[in-house]
Amino acid sequence: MAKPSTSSKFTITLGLLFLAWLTGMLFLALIYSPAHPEQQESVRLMYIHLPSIAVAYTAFFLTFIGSVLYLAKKSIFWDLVAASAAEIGVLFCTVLLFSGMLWGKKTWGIYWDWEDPQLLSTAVMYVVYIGYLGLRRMDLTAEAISLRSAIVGILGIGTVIVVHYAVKWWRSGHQDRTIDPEKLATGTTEGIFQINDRYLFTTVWAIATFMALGLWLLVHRFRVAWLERQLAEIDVEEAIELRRQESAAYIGSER
Amino acid sequence: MFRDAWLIAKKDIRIELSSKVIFAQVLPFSLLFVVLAGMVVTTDFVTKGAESRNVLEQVAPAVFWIIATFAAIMALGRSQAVESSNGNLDALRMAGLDPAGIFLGKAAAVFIQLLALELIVGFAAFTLYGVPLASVGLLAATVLATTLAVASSGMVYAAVAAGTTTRETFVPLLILPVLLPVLLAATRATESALFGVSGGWNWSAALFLFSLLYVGIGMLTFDVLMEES
Amino acid sequence: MGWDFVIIGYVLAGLLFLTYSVTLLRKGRALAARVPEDKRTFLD
Amino acid sequence: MSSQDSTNDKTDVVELQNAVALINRFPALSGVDLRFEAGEICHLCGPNGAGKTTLLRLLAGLLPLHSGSATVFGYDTSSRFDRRHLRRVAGLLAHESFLYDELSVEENLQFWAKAHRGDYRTGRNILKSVGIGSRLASVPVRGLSAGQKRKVSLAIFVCRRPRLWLLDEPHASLDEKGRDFVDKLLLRAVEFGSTVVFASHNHERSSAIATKTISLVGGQVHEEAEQETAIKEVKDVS
Repeated sequence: MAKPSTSSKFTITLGLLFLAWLTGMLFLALIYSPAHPEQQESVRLMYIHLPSIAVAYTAFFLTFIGSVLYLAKKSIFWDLVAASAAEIGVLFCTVLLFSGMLWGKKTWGIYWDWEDPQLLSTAVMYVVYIGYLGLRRMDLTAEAISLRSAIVGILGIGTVIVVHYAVKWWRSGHQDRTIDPEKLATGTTEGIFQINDRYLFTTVWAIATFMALGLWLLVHRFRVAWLERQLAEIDVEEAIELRRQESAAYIGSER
Repeated sequence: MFRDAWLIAKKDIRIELSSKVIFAQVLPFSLLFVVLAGMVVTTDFVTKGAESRNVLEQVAPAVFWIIATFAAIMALGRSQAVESSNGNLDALRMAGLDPAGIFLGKAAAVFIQLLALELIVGFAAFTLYGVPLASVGLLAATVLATTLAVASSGMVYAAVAAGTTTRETFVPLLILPVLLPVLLAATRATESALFGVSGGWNWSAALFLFSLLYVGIGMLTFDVLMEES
Repeated sequence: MGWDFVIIGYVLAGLLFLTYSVTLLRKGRALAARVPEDKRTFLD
Repeated sequence: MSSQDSTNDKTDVVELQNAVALINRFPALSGVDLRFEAGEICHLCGPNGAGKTTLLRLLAGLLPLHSGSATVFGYDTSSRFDRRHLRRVAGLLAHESFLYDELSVEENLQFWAKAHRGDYRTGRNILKSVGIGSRLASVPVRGLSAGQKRKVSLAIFVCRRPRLWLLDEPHASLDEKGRDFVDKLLLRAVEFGSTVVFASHNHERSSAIATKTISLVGGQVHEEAEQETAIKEVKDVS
C-alpha cells in the first residue's frame, strides 16, 4: 500500500475473485455452453444481458433504500450510497440495453420492440436515473442536492413500476402479433433450461460474476464520492483561511 | 393552506392575463403544430380490427397529447420563471406561506391555463383532422384528469430543478419519463372517447388516481423543495 | 450463426466496464493523494 | 427547546460566534463575531464583496449556517426548523425587488400584503408619501424606474411590520427625499420596538442614524463602533 488509493484488502480480494470468476465465465459462456437450437450462438448474449438486469435492478433498488434512509437518518453515508448505486445502475443499464438490442436483432429481427413493456420501462428507468445523476451535479448547496435527489430516488422506482404496467395495459388493447415477444422471451428461457442445464449453470455463474463486479465498482465509486466529500470540506476550510487572510491583508494595507 | 393556495393561484393567473405568454406564444405554437402534423401525416387508410380509418384520424389522439405535453412543459417553465426573475422565491420563503398551499396554488394555475389551452387546441385538432366523437362525457373526463395529472406531477419535478441555472433544459429530462404513462393513458382514453372503443373510463380513472397520488406527493415534498437552494 | 453480434456485444461490454473501472481507480488515486490519511476512513 | 429560553431574554437579538456561511462553497462569511441588542440601528459597511449581503441573508434565515453559531431572536440558524420561524419575524429589503414585473404596483402590494399577512393600508400610505399615487398604481412594475421599484419594495417591506429590519442598501437608487424618508422610517421602526440592520455605502447619512457601525472585511468583522446619534434623542423625547 505504497500509494494512497481507494483500494483496500476487501476490494483487492473481491477484484481477484471477480477476475477468476470472469475467466470461468468466459470459458462457460463462449465454449462450454452449446449453441441454442433456435437462437443459435446469440444465446451467448444472454450471459451478459441477464446478469446486467440483475445488477441494474439491484443497484436502483439500493438507490431507493439509500434515499429513504437518508431522509430518515440524514446520514451522508446513505446519500452517497444512493448516488453511487445510481451511477453503477446506469452503467449496467447501458450494457443491458445494447446487449438486449443485439440479441433482439438476431432473434426477432428487430433492434427495438415497441410492443414490449419490459423494454420500454427499462428505457424509462434509464432516463430517470440519468436525470437523477444530472440532478446530483446541479449548482445547489450540498444539502439541497441530497434532499432533492433523495425525493427523485424514491419516486424513480415508482415511475418505473407505473410505466411498466401502463405500457403493458396499453399494448394489451392492440391485437396480438403473430409472435408475442414476451411469451417468446420467457418461453425460450424456460426452453433453455429444459433443453440443457449447461445454459442454466452458465447463467447462474454469470450472474454471480456480474454481481461481484457490481459490488466492486460500487465500493470504489462510494469511496471516490466519500473522498470528494472530504476534499470539498478541506477546500472550504482552506477557502475560509484564505478569506481570513484577505481580511488581514486589507486591514494591513489600511494602516 | 387553501387560503395560501388561492392567493398563489390567483396571482399566477393574473400574471398570465397581463403578460399573455401562454396565450400569445404557446397557443399559436401549439396550433401551428396541429397544422404541421396534419400536413405531414398521410391520410392513407389503415384497417384496424373491423374498422377502417385514415392514418391521421387514427393518430389524432396521440398527436394531440404530444402537443399538450410540450405546452405543459412550457407552462411549467413559465410558472417557475415567474418566481425566479426578481428573487421572488426568497420573498415567498420569507412570507412563511404553507408549502403545501404554494404547491396547490401553482399547480392549480398551471392546470387552469393548460385546460384553456387544450380546449382551443383540441377543438382545432379534432375538427381539422375530421375525427368522430363517440362520447363527450368521457372526453371531458379524460381531459380533466390528464391535465390534473400533468400539472401536479410536472410541478413536483419543476420544483426539483428550481433555483438551478440550467433549469430550462433540465426540467424536460426529469418530467418526460414521468409524463410517459400519463401520455399513454390519455391517448388510449381519448381513442376510446372518439371512436367508441371500450375501456376509456378505466384509463380516465387511472389518470385520476395518478393525479391524486401526485397531488399528495407534491403537498408532502414541497416543504423540502421550497427550502434554501 | 450469430457469432458476429456475440463478439460485438462482449467486446463493447468489456470496453465499457474497463474504461469505467480504470477511470474510477485513477480518480480514486488522484483524490486519495490530496486527502490526509486521517480523513481517508472508508467505513468498511 | 433551548431557543425558547433565550427568547425571553429580550436584550440580545442577534448573537453570532465565529459564524461561517457559504455561497456555493465560497465562504462569504468567514467567521463573524457579532452581538447586538433590541432597539439598535446597526450600520454595516465595508468594501464590495465583504459579506454584507450574506450577513443580512443569514440574519433573515435564508441561509444555512456552515459552522460556528448564530442565533437570531433565539432561533438557531443552523436548524431548518428554526430558520423557518425566524423568516416570519424578520423582514428583508434585498437588492432584488421581490416584485412581479407583470403585475401592477397595486396588485403587487395586494398580493404581498396578504402573503406576508401584513397591513395593506400601511403599504398604501407609504406609497402615497413617497410619491407613488393612484396614477402609478395601475402601471405594471416593469415600466417603473429603479428608484420607483425600490419604493414599492420598501412599502411592501414595511407593511409586514418585521421585528427585525434587514435592509440591503436602502438608500440606493432613491432620490434625496426618498433617502430622508428611509431614515425617518428606520428611526420610527426602532421607536416601535424593532431592531434595524442595514448595509450602506453612504457613510454620512448612515452615521447620522446608526447606534452602531460594523465594518466587514473579507467576511469578518473588522471594526465595531458605538455612537451617539439621533436615535438617542428620539429615545430621550419619548
